[in-house]
Amino acid sequence: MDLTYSDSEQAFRAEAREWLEANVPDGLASGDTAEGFAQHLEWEKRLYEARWAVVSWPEAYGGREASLWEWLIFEEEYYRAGAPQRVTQNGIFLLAPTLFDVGTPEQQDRVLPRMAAAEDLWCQGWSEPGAGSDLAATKSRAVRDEAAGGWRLTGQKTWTTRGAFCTHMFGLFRTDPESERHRGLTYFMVPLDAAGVTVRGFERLDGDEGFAEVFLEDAFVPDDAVIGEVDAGWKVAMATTGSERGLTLRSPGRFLSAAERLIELAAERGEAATPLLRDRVARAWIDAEAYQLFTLEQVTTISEGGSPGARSSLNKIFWSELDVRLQETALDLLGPAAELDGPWSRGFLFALAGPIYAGTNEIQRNIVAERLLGLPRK
Amino acid sequence: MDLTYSDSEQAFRAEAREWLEANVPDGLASGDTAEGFAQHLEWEKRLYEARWAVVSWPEAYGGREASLWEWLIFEEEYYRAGAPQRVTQNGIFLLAPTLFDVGTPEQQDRVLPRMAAAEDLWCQGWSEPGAGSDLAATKSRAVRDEAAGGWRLTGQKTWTTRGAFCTHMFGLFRTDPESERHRGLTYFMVPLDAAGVTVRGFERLDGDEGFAEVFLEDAFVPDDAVIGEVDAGWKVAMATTGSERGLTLRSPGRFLSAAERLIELAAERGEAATPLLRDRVARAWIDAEAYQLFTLEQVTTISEGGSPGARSSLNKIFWSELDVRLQETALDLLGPAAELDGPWSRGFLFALAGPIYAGTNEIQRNIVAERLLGLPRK
Amino acid sequence: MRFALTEDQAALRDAARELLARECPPAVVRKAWDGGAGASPVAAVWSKLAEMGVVGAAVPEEAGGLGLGACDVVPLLEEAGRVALPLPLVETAFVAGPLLAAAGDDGAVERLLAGDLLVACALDGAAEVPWAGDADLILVGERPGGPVSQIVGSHGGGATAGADGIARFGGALEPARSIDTARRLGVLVGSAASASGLVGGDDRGADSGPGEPPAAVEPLDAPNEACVLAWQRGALGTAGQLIGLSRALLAMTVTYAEERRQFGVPIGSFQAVKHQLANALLGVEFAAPTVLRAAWSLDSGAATVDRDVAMAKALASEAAERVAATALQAHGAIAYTTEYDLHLFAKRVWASARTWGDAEWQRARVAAALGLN
Amino acid sequence: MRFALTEDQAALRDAARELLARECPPAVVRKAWDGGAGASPVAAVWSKLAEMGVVGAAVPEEAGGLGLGACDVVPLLEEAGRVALPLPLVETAFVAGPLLAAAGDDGAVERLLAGDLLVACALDGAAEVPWAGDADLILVGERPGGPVSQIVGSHGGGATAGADGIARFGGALEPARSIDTARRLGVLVGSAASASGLVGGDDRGADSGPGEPPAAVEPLDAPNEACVLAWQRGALGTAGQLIGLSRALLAMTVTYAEERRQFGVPIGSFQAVKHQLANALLGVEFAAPTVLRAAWSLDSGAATVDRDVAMAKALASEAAERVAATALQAHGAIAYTTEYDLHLFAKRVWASARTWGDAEWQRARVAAALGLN
Repeated sequence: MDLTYSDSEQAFRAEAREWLEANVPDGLASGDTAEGFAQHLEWEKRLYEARWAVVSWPEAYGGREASLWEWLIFEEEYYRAGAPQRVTQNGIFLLAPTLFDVGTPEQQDRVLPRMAAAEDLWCQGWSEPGAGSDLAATKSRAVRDEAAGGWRLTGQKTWTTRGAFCTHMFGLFRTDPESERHRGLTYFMVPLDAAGVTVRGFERLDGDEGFAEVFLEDAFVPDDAVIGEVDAGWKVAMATTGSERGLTLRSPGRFLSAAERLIELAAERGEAATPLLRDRVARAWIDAEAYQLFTLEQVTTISEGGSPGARSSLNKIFWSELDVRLQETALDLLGPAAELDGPWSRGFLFALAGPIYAGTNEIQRNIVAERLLGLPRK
Repeated sequence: MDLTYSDSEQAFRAEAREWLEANVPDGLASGDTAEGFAQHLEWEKRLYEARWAVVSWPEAYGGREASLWEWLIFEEEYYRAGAPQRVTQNGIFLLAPTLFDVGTPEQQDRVLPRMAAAEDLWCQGWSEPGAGSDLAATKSRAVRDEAAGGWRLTGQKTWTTRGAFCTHMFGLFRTDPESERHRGLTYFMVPLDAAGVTVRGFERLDGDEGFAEVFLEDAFVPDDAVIGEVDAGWKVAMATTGSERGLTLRSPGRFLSAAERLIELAAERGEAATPLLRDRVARAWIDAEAYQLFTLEQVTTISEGGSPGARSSLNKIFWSELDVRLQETALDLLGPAAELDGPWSRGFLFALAGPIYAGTNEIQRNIVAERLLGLPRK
Repeated sequence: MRFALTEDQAALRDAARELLARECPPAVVRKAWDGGAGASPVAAVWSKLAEMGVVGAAVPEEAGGLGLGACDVVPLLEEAGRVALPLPLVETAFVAGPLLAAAGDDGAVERLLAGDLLVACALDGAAEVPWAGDADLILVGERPGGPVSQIVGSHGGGATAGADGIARFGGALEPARSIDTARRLGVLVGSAASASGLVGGDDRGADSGPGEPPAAVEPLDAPNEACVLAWQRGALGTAGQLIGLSRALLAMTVTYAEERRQFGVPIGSFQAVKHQLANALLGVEFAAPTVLRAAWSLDSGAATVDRDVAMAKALASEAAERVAATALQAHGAIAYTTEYDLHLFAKRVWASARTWGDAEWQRARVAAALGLN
Repeated sequence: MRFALTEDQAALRDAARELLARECPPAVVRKAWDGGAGASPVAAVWSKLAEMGVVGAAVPEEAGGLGLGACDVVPLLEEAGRVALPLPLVETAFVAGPLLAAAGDDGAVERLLAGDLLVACALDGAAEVPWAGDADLILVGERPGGPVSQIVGSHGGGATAGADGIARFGGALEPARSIDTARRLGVLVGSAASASGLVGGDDRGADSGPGEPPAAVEPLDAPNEACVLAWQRGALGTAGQLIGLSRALLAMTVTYAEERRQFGVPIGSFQAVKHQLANALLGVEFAAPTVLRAAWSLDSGAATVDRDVAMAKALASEAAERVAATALQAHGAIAYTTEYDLHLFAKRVWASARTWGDAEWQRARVAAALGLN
């Protein structure tokens, strides 16, 4: 047991805080609009230049080889400083861990530096109209083009976050037409400017064009677009979800800073912050703390070579529902002003996606019950 | 729309209130102990003599032919007066409606007057060790004894409320040994002093001997112990659950009076009744009112010839969970004194049974989803 | 004792349901998101509601209305909720209609009956005024500290649309963006204060505090009692609308859960989905009777009307919020897009659950009535 | 940074778990329901805990104990919860041990270390004293109005059992029946008042109010700081126990849900059961780290210790109550009987969740620390 940070970790924190205080921009438009996305790209490039874009990556790719503890510290400072959303996050947090694990050195060298520098912008292509929670129902297919040395992709991906603004997509395609469910899928990287690819942006709940549909018709990608083995895409995609880098830890800093803002809101609301509302504010703050502590336990496990395994499902359920409760509390503090389109109502609408994406909380609860508690599948 | 009671209904209420005020006894021991049960029997006999035991029954059987509205009024007054629990209720509310519906006149004449007078005391024999929620898994069997003109019953019933103090039991037995699930069951009435019947009482959560196991070994009952058709017991048992008399309406009066007591408790607790607790008290009272109003709608439907059908599942879920919340609020008002064995802790333990018995709330929610909302079974 | 709509009430409700289903499908609601009440198919809906008598339903017969009570009108407002009607029907027909009649403002009543007057309300001291962008007349008031609501009135007069009437407030009313654009939200600038300086009803002669009412604001010549009733109708009508919204969201979700297949089966066959939807239904089914009872209490002048309305609004708000959350979760990503209709209903829920007193505030009124504070 | 038990801590915990599993199965807990701490197998459990050093774990080495900190001891208390140990281990080992040592009462400490002293606590001004029926010494105090808890002490002295020590309170302590009979509840009669007249620690010289302390009550010669820490250890230790109780209830329920079949399948395969149990686990898994962190804060003298303990007790209480309700519901009727073991654990939860500050009260302390009131 030691809940103190080392001198070097504290120095890391100080450096991050200082840089963020000096550099965090104000008043950017939402990164999920065309205008705001461009503004956010500038911010990403600044992060990259100062080597804050991918702190845990190797120095050669623009990182600092930060430990997981340092990554947590950076995230805490990042949210504390009110820094902008990371429009590059799907590449950095979803694709990169997979490349680090099973990508070839050539793929890593080709993809990661440009991802870190926000030159290539990655969106995910998991969901399809018929495959949401049930990812194994993927129908998009890839047909071998032996002559051209690659694959021809056909199908439709949807609910692709910021797809309309990105340059590349990663996702699963069915390479074995006879296969069913989890078998016969392959993990591909697809440039969105390839011939045969059409992207149509559409609105999310908050009115931003944050989603896209990606239509593929015989779009060609070369062999080096395949990550891992052909037909082994499911395993490739799943392997990193439970692993260290692919932990998809939602940074505790995000909720701690939201809870602090909530406390400020309660103070501003004076009398309107009734004892019941103040209790809910305290709950939100307590939950954010509990989430932080749970994460510290997980990071300890990982740092010592363990794996969080199915416990990451606890993580997902907790942060996503804590976020909804926190934002609801803010709306109730605001009362009739809650309906104003503003940071809190947007925060609420954004939070509502949490229990849905990255595996609905229903799926996560099944995992918790079956894999952590050991209840029977059938 | 008319939410007023007629003159005759008001007169009925006045008569009930007056009689109850003059007659309700004080300080009875729990009716689920041997001592208390005897005390409660005396009360039942007093109710019967004044014709308040079975107000909605025909006069010939000791009732007043009260309408459902009058029954509601009586129940409201009964709980308002703090009158004792009805140890006869399983006969009156579960068996009697079935007899009124499908019993022969001979059975009605034989069973109902003695039930009303608390001369025969009925317990239910639905559950078995392997058949709780899944009542259709009933294994207890009845074998035809042609010579003796009856049936020989063998098996085990359990979680039989007040079984140790009762004289008779009703329940389902498998008459067709080849049958499965809902088919081949028959509805029997069994005197507990029959040869081959052994009753063993055991403790409920509150420490009272409120449960019993009933072991049957070749116990003989004559043909007139069968209600309805042989092998049609499932239908017979289920028919009345959705019908008027078998509505198993939990009287709104019970929860309204509990909510009033809760308000008094909050007042007694002074400062310890924080704004959060007072809000929960208000919630409990509001929920009791909502339950009352929902019931009035249901009774209107029934009075006009309709059937509540699967809506009675909404009823069951709501009252049972409202009761738990109400009692929990009381315990939180009491704080460290909540653990004292007393009316509130007993009320809490009693309430915990609500979401379990008479069809668990999980089963009820399935019914609501499938039969009211129309969601697919599979 | 009979706790159910009369045949006449049910027939009127059914007629309204039919009209609204025909005239106001989601495509029309979307028009209001862009163009407000003036957008062509939206304006036509209002005309038809006026023709049918719905807009003047609560105006006394002697003033030219149908003279119907809350038990008649609340079911109609539920129907308005069911289609997410993008117009201030509660405010115009249920709050303002009888209030303007009580104030003897024949001109305004006449326009209202003709479908030429849209009314917005800010009766709780809040600066945010839903429907202000389309309103010809805005009622302003304070949220009561005690059990009796004060209504503060001002009418824009003239047949001109919102902006003109608003200018006569003295203060400025700036357009603001609601999460539900159809609500044409306005914000009284510098004026939660200035509005609350305008005390109407019987108190209008009293000292109106630091901010003198701007000249253009005309106090409403209605007795206090009428103002109290108007506030109650606003909360009750909104509760009714929330019930209708809830039923629409539930129906939409059940249909989707039957059709949408994942893992080889309809998602509605999963017990987790079933139980969430059962819980959502439970909330609505136990809120609905309290709404109808509050209508009865209002019509019969029951002593408990304030408590009954508070309870109804509290339960309806909570039920609707639960339904909205459940509906979204059961749909998954598809409902998280504005191309799908669900958001038209859910956003109305989120907005209106917190106006006319949110659940906690209304429960506190009930607690007060029970002697709990 | 390393947020996990050390190897030593885990080894000690495992040893305690093994001992308790062996010595204190449910059958032994049932003996305490009938005969209290003196019943033969129950008394033996205490002796073995004393021999192993658990009873004196938190007593400083110089006073003859193991001198362990909260990070070492709290995991042991979780283990005590896991078997529903029917003895006041939190009160004796964690609250009283270090406090008596701080007060320099060598005699009492010696008896405690030898396993000859059971301690009950009523530190929140409540008249109800859990474990009083078996206690040789009772610590009495007031619940703090401010952020710092005051501890008020009185020891019965002598090696005699409860009754003698209690007699010296002046007031009467009457046996009362708890829903958890093993807790040997006592009620101070006429004495929430008289007990709270006994102000100890540094304040013991102050005017003790209307009720003069009965002569036989000896104030405890411990510094204020030690009293504050004792209160914190009581709340934290109880939180730890609640975590252990929760884990036992969950394990029991999972086993049953795997074995019990209805409708031809194990009930644990129903999604409704799965999700309820997943929710129950979620509460425990997010409460447990806050308990361990509060132990660290206590050991390291962190400025936030009061807030951290409050948070831990609040979350542990709520988590345990949810687990208990879920466990009962998933079992159904069988767990509603006292023949089944579940009630031994559930009743301990219901009782102890509301002592040492219930969830709401503890959250209010957190709120105060956050400047929210």
